[in-house]
Amino acid sequence: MSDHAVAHAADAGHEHEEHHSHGQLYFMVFWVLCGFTLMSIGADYLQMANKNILRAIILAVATSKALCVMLYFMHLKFEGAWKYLLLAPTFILAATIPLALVPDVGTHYYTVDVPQRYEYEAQEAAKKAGHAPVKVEHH
Amino acid sequence: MSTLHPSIEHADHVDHGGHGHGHHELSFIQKYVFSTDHKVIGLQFLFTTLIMLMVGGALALGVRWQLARPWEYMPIFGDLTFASDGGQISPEAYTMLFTMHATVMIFLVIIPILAGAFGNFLIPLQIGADDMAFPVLNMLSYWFMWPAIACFACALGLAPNWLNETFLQLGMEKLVVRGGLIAGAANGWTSYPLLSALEQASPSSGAAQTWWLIAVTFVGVSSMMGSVNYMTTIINMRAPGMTLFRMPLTIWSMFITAILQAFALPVLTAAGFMLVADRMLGFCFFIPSGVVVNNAAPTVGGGQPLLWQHLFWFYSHPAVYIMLLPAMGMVSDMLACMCRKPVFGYKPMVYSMAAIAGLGFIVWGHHMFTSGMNPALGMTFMVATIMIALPSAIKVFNWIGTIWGGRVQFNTVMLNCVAFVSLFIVGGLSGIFMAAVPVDIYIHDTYFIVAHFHYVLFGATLFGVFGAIQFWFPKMWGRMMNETVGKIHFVLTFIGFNCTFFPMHLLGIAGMPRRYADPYHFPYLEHLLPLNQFMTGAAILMGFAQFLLLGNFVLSIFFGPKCGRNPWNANGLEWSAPSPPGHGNFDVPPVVYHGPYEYSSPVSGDKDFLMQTEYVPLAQRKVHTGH
Amino acid sequence: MSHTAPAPTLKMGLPITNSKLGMWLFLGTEIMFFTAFIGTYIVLRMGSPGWPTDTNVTHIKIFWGGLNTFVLILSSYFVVVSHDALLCKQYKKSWNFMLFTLLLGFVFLGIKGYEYYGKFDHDILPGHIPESAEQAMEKAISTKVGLGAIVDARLTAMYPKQTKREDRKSENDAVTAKLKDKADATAAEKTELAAAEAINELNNEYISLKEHVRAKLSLEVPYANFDAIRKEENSASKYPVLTLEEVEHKIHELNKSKTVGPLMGGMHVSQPILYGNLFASNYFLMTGFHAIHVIVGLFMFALVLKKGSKLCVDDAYLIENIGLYWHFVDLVWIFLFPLLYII
Amino acid sequence: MGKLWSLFFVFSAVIAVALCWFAPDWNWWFPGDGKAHSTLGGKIDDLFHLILIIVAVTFIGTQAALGYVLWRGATIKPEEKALFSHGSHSLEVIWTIVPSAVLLFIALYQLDVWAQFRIKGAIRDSHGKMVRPEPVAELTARQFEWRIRYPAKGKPLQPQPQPDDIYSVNELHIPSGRPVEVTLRTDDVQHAIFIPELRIKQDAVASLKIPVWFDALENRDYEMLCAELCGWGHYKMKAKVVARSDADFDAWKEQASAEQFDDGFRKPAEAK
Ligand code: HEA
Ligand code: HEA
Ligand code: CUA
Ligand SMILES: [Cu+2]
Repeated sequence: MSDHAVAHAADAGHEHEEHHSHGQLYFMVFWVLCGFTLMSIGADYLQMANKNILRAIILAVATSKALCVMLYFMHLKFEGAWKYLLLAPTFILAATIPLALVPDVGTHYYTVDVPQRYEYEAQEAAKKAGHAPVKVEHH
Repeated sequence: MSTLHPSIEHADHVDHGGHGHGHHELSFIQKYVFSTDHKVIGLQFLFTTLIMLMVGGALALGVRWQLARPWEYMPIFGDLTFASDGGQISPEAYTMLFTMHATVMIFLVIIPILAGAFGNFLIPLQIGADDMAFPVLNMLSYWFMWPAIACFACALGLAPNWLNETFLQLGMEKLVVRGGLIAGAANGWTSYPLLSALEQASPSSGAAQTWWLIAVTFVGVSSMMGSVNYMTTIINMRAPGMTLFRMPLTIWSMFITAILQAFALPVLTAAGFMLVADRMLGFCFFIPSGVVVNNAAPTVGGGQPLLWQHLFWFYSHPAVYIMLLPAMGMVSDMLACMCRKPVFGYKPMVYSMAAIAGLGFIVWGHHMFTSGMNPALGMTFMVATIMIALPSAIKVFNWIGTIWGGRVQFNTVMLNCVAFVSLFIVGGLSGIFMAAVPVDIYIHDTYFIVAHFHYVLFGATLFGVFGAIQFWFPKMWGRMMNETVGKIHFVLTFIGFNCTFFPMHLLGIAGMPRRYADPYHFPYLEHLLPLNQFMTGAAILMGFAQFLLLGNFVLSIFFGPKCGRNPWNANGLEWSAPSPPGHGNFDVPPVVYHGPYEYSSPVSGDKDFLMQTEYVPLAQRKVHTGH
Repeated sequence: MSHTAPAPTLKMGLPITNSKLGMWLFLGTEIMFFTAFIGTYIVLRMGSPGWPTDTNVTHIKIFWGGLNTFVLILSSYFVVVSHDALLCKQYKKSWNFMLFTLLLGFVFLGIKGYEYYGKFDHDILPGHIPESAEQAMEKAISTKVGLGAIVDARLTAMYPKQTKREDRKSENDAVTAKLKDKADATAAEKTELAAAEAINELNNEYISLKEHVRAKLSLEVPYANFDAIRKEENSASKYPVLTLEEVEHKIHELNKSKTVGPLMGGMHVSQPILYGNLFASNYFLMTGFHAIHVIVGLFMFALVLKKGSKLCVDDAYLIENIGLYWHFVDLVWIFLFPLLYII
Repeated sequence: MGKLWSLFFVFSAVIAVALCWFAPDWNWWFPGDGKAHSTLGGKIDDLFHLILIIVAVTFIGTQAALGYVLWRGATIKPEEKALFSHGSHSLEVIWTIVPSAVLLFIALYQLDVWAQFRIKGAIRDSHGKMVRPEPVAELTARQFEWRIRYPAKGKPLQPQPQPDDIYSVNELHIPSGRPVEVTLRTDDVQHAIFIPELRIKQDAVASLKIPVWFDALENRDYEMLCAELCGWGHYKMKAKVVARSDADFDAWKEQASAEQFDDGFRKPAEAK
């Protein structure tokens, strides 16, 4: 309805007259994304000793992938400044939740009193005492 | 939003106005039931929520009765619902009563009456659009309320037999509500796990609690559709000349509310799904292992109960501002009109609403000061909470500034608005006590809290709504409401309200805990019984006063004196449309030339108002150089 | 009102269509929705020392997850190609690529289903996972999923008429007694006898194992001695304790056994997984809601495909918005994959 | 008419203030004798009164201003138009800065009390010295009662139950006059201890052990209730805190231990 009218008017000029295909660009982005995916799987196969480095790498790769998708496939690269107004608050809020939860749920100020904790401590103690870690059979 | 650059468009507004999108004959159903017209949807919301106000109020009177005459026979209500117990409320039933009272009031009255009813009715009219951006979505957002209401009915224990039978046959026993009305959801409107996560912990709630959660999800979907719609409409469909800082404060408040809703509500919806999964499917987000309830086997799990509180309040604190901001906006509009004076400090008003919204997202922890939260986190939340009083203070001072020097019209609208300001101050100031963590340690979960939130929710918001109903009624129906009845209603409600809720502060200081079916068997609370009885009397008075509102509303629709387009001599765009506006709203597409509050402007000559659509020639404008 | 020529007026707001703006705002709400899930997962995992990361334990299949990532990326690419083609007025191409996207969506769901099947098969389900050796032993004898359930199921299959377990058991005893004494048993009766005896044997094994688990006494201590042991003081400390390996070994033996083996249905003992239930809860909730979003996306594609040859430039807005939604679904997966499968 | 309405609003504010003024006399104020019976409780009361003063001034000020502007609006001359003003920049600045100073003061002023309650693990006594509380008991809430575990006389409290531990139900015994620490647990859903006269409140959360610090200044019984909705019986989790001198506390422990380990053959008195 009025949507279309507005749309035609708003987009008149750049999309409707003569559209230049972005096919090439999209194809490139596609390959980059595939490369990133392989990278994250590859990183896992490296069996890195330091888990944190692995995590950092993999999350960095995921973020780059997300950026590629957003910038090119979702056309954010070509949009006006409104994208910042919309996305910046969203991401700030989205980051708030896990960040605010870390001091309370991710870590614990008070002693945690659950069976898992005692189980975990027993396992760690067993590991320290030189027992072979409990072998888990794969069915 | 400096990025908004107007571009030239071949508008076809003219085609829409009055032509009804080419549909010439709409059937009754299309016109009044499944209508996509924002005004009809707004009124549907209004009627629904007013009925729900009665339901919520009746439940509240049940609560009050128990507090005045614990364990005694309860007239009418008791016969109807607790006949098997001799008309006497059981502790389960008491718990259910306040849980469902709060649920109905919050999810089915305050939120939908503000955003749903007034948001729908006013947004397109005040920004000069012919309808919402997505009319069908708008209709859906209303109709999603009904599954929510139906689920809440099940949560009240009112599941019909055929439904129970169906679920039994489907093997979904966890959805079968057993035990009738007294078996409603009874875990508080906050539904903290583990009480709400383990069925054995709250046996009377059973499936009702699950229905409660499902209902909240429906409300969430409904509000989410509404808020996306409002934001799009306000951003993109303003009439020519309606720049952001020419928008009425009502629109600003609706816009900010929509933002709050859009970004806070999904979190509650997500948390609701998690809790439903915990209850029904053996998930364990909120259930730690090794919990023994009622001598049942220990739970397996690994989750954390505090997680729910965080997720819940991440929504529900912003939600209290969702329940307030629209009323703030509407009151600003009404005050300006009734004082014949521009709003004092328009931009500070806008900025402080934005600040309230922004800060509102980072204070949720103040509901959890005693919950075993990390104390360092408590400190940050406390500072943020206290600072949120600042934008509220700015608003209060600006309202007073608006009245100052005005030519005040003491009609029902004005009285309700003044009550709004006055009572919001009381409610807000009691918030300062609670925001101070050490004091909250003592005050938390006492009637002081109950006093606080009734002052802000009822005292502020509902009085604002009463004013708004009276103010925009002419636009809804083309008739006026009765002034005398309106004033009587106001006085009775105002007195009844204060007598009911002000003493609650004292009860709280005296250490009376909330959510107690019978506080009086603690010796130190015994002497509070007479005060409670007085409060109950006042609550009943106030409850019956609402019939005046209802009568005035319904009768005026048919018999009120007819009025023209602009009975209040107000400035907003909505007053340039016919009363009631036809499909498509405006007969002439409005063009906006000034802000909405140019009352008593020197350039307007003899009149004391200047409509937003009224063009003032340059020469005349130069007379006054102020604005 | 008159139909004058539309006069040029100011368009307020953003230079994008309402539907696109609405879609972006909707995606904002979706971001918050998934943030609640993902944030929950991150903090719960941080707060749970001993979280299972071994893919052998959790039955996480990195390969299939990676493949699914590829499938979604490819489908995302096809959506943009479809949109691009439409703008270039190559309608047939556009339609085709939409179809490919739809098919890839199905492929994604298929792989997801396969992964879910593996989880169900190994009973990696919330609320089902033992977290300590004791719980694992309890589960091995439970009447819902363990040996008890197997005995019950066999008994029920044989004596469907009786409604109570005890009745079935005594019926079984009666049948055994009757057929045992019968000299001239037919072949059918002989197999019936064998079956009844097998169940009986299994039941005895079950009871013995159950009592061992309850008493926490090693299988080396014969069940027959239990009554005597119970009368002793401080009996617990004198006898060896039952271990999970023993139970496993026992079940293994039963599986091998000629008589009761066939009845066992290949039952195996679940290994304890610390925080396994929480892991499974998070896994299913996040991937489940993602899958629901995928299904919604498929409906949208179907909507476009239904237009068939009527597809035209005006539908570019529709495809663009559907594309935005689909890319968002892809984005969620881009984060779920490393978070759930790799880290 | 307008003047009457202005008075109506002013009048209701006056009643509210009067009610609060007289409330302590009518016993609608803090419970018991109105004083906090613990050191930190006294700090809470001080803070409460400080905020009360600030809030009262704000309340009276704003309500008076509201009454005044209404009165003026009612008495405006018939030929006069309303004041045409869009606001005042300097006023905005003033009423932003002044409240923010007041609010910031409140926010910072109370941090220390909060820290003593939850973070520092010590309470400042009347001489300004920080005193570490002594762990005396483990309090386990369940639907709908309190179970309390104490170490045997002369022994420290252990995290895990010991054979010689002493138990009581719905009666928390503590030594008076010095800070004690009680570990809070729950067997099932969330509960909260609330001891009004000591101004203590803390939730018990499943999966957590939460220490609570307080002292009782007098030798007497205090009421204790549950302040977190925990099911239908929430209102009846009635208990008491028995605060006694060290000697009496020890005596109670001995007696309770004797009763508890009484094997039925000897009278409790002999068991000693
Ligand atoms: C519309 C709803 C609404 C609004 C607007 C507010 C506003 C505020 N609320 Fe309230 N609140 C609720 C609804 C609301 N609240 C509800 C429903 C609950 C209970 C939920 C439950 O547990 O069931 C609750 C509970 C609640 C708590 C938790 C208490 C507890 O459970 O222990 C706290 C604690 O900090 C709090 C604080 C505040 C504060 C600081 C404000 C501030 O925004 C107020 C700011 C306003 C003013 C301060 C007045 C105006 C200012 C001046 C006149 C000038 C200057 C003032 C000074 C210098 C002091 N609220
Ligand atoms: C917008 C929100 C809102 C509103 C308007 C109200 C309105 C009222 N509330 Fe509300 N209340 C809450 C939100 C609200 N409440 C919340 C969130 C809680 C917390 C719950 C929890 O702890 O989980 C609560 C809790 C609560 C309690 C505490 C219960 C407890 O902790 O044990 C009490 C006790 O007095 C109470 C009383 C009242 C009364 C008397 C009214 C009156 O104002 C109602 C007046 C009546 C009407 C406006 C309608 C008129 C009705 C009729 C005309 C019908 C008459 C019918 C018959 C007589 C059969 N409420
Ligand atoms: Cu225990 Cu409330
Ligand atoms: Cu809050």
